[in-house]
Amino acid sequence: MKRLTTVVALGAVTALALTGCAKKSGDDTAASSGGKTTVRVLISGDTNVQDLWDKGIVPGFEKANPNIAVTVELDLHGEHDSQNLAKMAAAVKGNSDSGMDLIDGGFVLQAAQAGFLAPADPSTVPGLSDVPGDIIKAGGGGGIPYRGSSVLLAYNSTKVAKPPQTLDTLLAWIKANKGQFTYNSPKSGGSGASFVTTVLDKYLSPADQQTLRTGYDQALESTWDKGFAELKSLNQYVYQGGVYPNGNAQVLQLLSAGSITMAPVWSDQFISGQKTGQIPATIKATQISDPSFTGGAAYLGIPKNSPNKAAALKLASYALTPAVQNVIATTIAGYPVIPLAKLPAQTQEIFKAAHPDTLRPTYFSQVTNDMNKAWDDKVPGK
Amino acid sequence: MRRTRVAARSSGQPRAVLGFVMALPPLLLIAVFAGLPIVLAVGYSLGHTGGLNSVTASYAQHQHVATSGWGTFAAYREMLATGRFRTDVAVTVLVTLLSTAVVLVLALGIALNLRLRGGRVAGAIAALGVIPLFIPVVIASWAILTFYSTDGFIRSVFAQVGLDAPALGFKVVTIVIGSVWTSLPFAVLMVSSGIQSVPDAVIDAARDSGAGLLRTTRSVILPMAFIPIVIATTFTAIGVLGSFTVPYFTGPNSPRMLGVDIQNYFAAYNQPQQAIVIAVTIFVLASGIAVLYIWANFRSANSKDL
Amino acid sequence: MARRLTTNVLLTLFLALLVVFILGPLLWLGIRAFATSWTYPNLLPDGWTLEWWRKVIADNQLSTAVQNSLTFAPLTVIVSAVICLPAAYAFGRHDFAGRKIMLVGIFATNAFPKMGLFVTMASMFYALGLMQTVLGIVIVHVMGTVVFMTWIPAAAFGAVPRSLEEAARDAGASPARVFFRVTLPLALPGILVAMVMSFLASFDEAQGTYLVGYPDYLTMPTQMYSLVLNYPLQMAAVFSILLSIPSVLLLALAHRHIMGGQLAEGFQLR
Amino acid sequence: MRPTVTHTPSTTTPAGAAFSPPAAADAALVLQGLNKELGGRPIVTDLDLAVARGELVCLLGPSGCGKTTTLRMVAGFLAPDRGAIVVDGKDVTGLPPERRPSAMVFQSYALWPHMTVFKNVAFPLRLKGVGKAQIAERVEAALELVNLTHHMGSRPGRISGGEQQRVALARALVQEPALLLLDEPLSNLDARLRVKVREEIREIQQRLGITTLLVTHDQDEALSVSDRIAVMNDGRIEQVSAPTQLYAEPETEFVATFVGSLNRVSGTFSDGGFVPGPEVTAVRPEDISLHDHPGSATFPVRVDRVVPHGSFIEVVLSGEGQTLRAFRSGTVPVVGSQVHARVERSMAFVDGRRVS
Repeated sequence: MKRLTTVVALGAVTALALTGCAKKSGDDTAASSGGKTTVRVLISGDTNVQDLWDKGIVPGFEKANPNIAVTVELDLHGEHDSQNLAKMAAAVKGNSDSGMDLIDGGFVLQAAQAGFLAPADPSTVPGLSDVPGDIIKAGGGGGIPYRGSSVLLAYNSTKVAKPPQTLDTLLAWIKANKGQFTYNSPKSGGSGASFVTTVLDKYLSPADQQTLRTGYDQALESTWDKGFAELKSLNQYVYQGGVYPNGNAQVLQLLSAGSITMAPVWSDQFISGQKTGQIPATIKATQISDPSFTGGAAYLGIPKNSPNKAAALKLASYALTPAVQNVIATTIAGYPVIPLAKLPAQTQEIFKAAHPDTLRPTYFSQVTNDMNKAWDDKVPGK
Repeated sequence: MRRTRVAARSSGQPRAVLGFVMALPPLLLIAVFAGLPIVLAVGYSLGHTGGLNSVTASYAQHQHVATSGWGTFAAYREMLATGRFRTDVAVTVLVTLLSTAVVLVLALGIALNLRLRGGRVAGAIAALGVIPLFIPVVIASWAILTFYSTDGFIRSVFAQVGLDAPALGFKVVTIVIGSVWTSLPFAVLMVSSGIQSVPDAVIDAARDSGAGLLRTTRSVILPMAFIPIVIATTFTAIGVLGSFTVPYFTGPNSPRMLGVDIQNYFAAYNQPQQAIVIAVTIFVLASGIAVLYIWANFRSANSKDL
Repeated sequence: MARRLTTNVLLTLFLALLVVFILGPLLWLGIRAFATSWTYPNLLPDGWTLEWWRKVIADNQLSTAVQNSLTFAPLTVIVSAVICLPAAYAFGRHDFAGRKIMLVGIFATNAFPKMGLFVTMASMFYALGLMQTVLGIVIVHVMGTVVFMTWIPAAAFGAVPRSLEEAARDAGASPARVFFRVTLPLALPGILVAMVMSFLASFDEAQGTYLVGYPDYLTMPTQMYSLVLNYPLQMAAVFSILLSIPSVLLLALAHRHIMGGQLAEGFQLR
Repeated sequence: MRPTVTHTPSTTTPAGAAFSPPAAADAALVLQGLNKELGGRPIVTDLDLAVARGELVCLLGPSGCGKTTTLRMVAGFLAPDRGAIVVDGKDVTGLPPERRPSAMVFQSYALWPHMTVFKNVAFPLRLKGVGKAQIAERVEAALELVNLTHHMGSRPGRISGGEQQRVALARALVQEPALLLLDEPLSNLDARLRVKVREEIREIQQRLGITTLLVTHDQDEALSVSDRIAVMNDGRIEQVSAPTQLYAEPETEFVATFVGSLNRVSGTFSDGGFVPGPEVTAVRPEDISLHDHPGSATFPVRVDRVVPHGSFIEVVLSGEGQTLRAFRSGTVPVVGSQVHARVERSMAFVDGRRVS
């Protein structure tokens, strides 16, 4: 019996000791220091956005608000969006803490649609008063637009001297240069989604396009058929006879490595990639027309029942200040969502042709979900 | 040995109750944290959106709600009517069959070599087959993808001699390669243990009776190691059937395995109900395979003379 | 003689292919951990460096993940052992109504893809206050180990000859003493294998950990998903090597027992 | 790999064998200069043996003496390092077991658990491509020979050990082998069954006139069934003789000790007294007679213990500084009493070899 007690006691002690070893990722920073509020930011996207938060937004915010600490976690490509959305849904329904105070990208619009987010308007987020109303409206009531970006056509200038200038010439180029073009599957990243949307829009009336951008109309989705047929016909001309990588980054890697010659890429990723040297200078980017690639705002969302809602709202509003908007513009080449006039002249110069107002927005979130599925069903491997 | 073991199991009334009570904790854990969610999920797939399911129901798209007391098969009908889903089921079954067959052939080869030839080399081969057990699946998938991809080892080697080998990244065959790689250890352990436990004497007796190695293997070794082989087969098949990581990393966008489809229906399409329909499909297929496992075990239990 | 030679040549060929098949991908990735860059179709990298190791070690988030994984895996093994070993003993030593059905039932729930259960699991974990707690993560991990921790030790307990226990009782040992001095040591190899398998299962768990642990507790596999897709391949290689160290140690420790058929025994229903 | 083999097997047997070995032409089995090392240790050394047609020869020896290794070389499971195995004048040394004309009965019976008794026995015939009807006929005949026709449809696991043993025998006999090999066939049976089955084996062997090599460590078994016994020690054959001869005239101290009981003393009995000396004197317990009164060549001993064995009594004696055992029948001596013993017959060994 003594032995039994010893074994049990030993096990218990070890277990307890180990429990203590588990390390909360916030432990290092502020969570342990008393009296502070911590805002937990979840990014569902790519690493350049994490850099933006870590270097461009958080230090300034913490300095201005010494009582608030910010921790940032990245969920790459929204890999765990389903877990996080499930968690947020359960937390909101059960009125408990979801572990997220501010979400950047990913499932924000889905959550807004379901009514899980704290309502966002100029009264709760003062910074929003500077943002165009349409963009706020597309946020579904809870989404806070804080930066814009567009998709560009990147190409290898050593192989292509004169890139296509319109969608039609691009499609012709793809067919003429077998295996030299690809785009990521739309669900895995916005650049591929933008290419798909743009091809679909080619066959849609402007009014129908507008409907799909501002709300959910399932009946109208049948008008995509021609566009999907076009995309399907591209399969044999795409990289390796129809390989669509997962994620924006993989497309950029293929382009940088010289495996392909042309691809749609996010403007912000492209510009920051060239800055760090990951994308060689021989890769250049341009915008096409008729129609142009889509772009749009990235949204922030704050769960309805976040225990740190006030601080999170403050942080969201801070992201809309001219100073931060300028940081966004300069570090990740994101488009400002506030009037350019409020930004330094140098930045105004860069973005004068590319303000969110001038961008073609993407589809409404639920429509995008359906488009992702329809693409999966109708394009690859067919 | 086996008979005495079974006989040694006590079945007196008070001890039986004690045994039952001791067996309960893991069962309760599973019933609460896996059994209950499964029941709820199946209920949701049948259109029951109340209770705990209301959380999901609040944001799901294209949801079918039950109209009658027991529910509706509308979600299942919708999925079965989708060509893409049918293709994916077919591909999943195909990958499962292929991977299981290759795994079994490799495991049998390794085990028979160990049994019939023996020695250090055979032991080393068997140990080699177990190594993947200790490599996390994420790493394995990634390593395999880079090994077979456009700029991977295989193509590099062929390029040395001026040949252009096919790139195997993001193909269905890559999923099979990855599944074989990750499933091999369990099968090797099961099959070689089963074949090792065939006594020398019965093999010698077969040889002495005039059977060559092939015939000995077919008529004596394989039948005697039947149950471990069935177990290796069923567990490999069930594992591949529901796998996510390997096909997610190494497979193509289309056709896709069902495990990846679940994730897509959840996250990319926002159709959790349809995602659960896929999960139930996997579960039903797996149950079919599990029946084989249970049949083999009970068959052996009934003819207690192995 | 010629036939034997053919057999040997075929066997050597098979062995060589198997070595390439199993170890090739690991080496191909492993070498990258020391590579500056690698140009296709060269068989060796362009240059060698330890830069990536420094980067991984300096990355605070990654080291936290390593620490968490190394904490949760043994913790899971201990908790799982406490919950499951008595049951394993019962399955191995007692006969009771529904014994086999219970054994199969333990496995049956594993065949349902966990990805389909996140929503209901999240609701339940919130309702029980388990979200973002160590206990919650341990529960998720233990769930994945129950099959190993009951089936394998059950077979091991079942294989301990009754007569040895009876001899010890006869010699005046108390039941507890008999268990600890006779039954447990004899069943230990099986329990050890179960523990190794549980450790590996816990070490590999990613999806459920993320659901319950995010954002407070992240483990190596949860980080690995983003790592392999996002950081330079070389860093993923470094991380892979680091991740494999505990496994290789386990391999060395338990290799004999695992190859010895303990695992196989456990998977036969008796 | 193996040396060239002459087809005239050696007729030399260990020194002084009283039973003349079969002429080469008669020999159904000839083992010639067999050598085998396992793990760097010599297991069988320079072994020669010839077995006549229809003869049953026993390989007898303690465990580890190399008898099973020898048998396995004959069956083809082990290849000798040197030497040749010739069956019916044909060198089979290089053949795998499945192509040798021998059939073996294994110590553990080695029945295939997934086949019925019938299928077990039929298996060798099926491999030879014998027709279905003939298989049924021959299997039935073989099972009849071992009295097991009623268990034809049973699985081996369902029948008793003795019955399993007989199935194994039937499986060997059905092949009508040129040579029957029995590897400790009775060691897994209880004492009573052992006696019964060994008689059955001997009876069948003689009826079929089948050449047989039997391996055992049990001297009773060897003595009761063999035509000749080859006693092995340390990888060598010490003596090959008929059972009675082996018992009565052991050529080496090892054979004398291993077969039957023995009193062994260092010295000699002469004129009723004991004289210590370098040579070993061996006396069978039945060769010591006990008398109430002193007589010629008797010496006084004390009765220390009496062990009844049923048909005879073992008496433990001490005297002349030695402990001796004597077998006798009839009256039981009183423990503690003084009696007089006489050595009726003794053997002398120097360096393990018989000198008188």
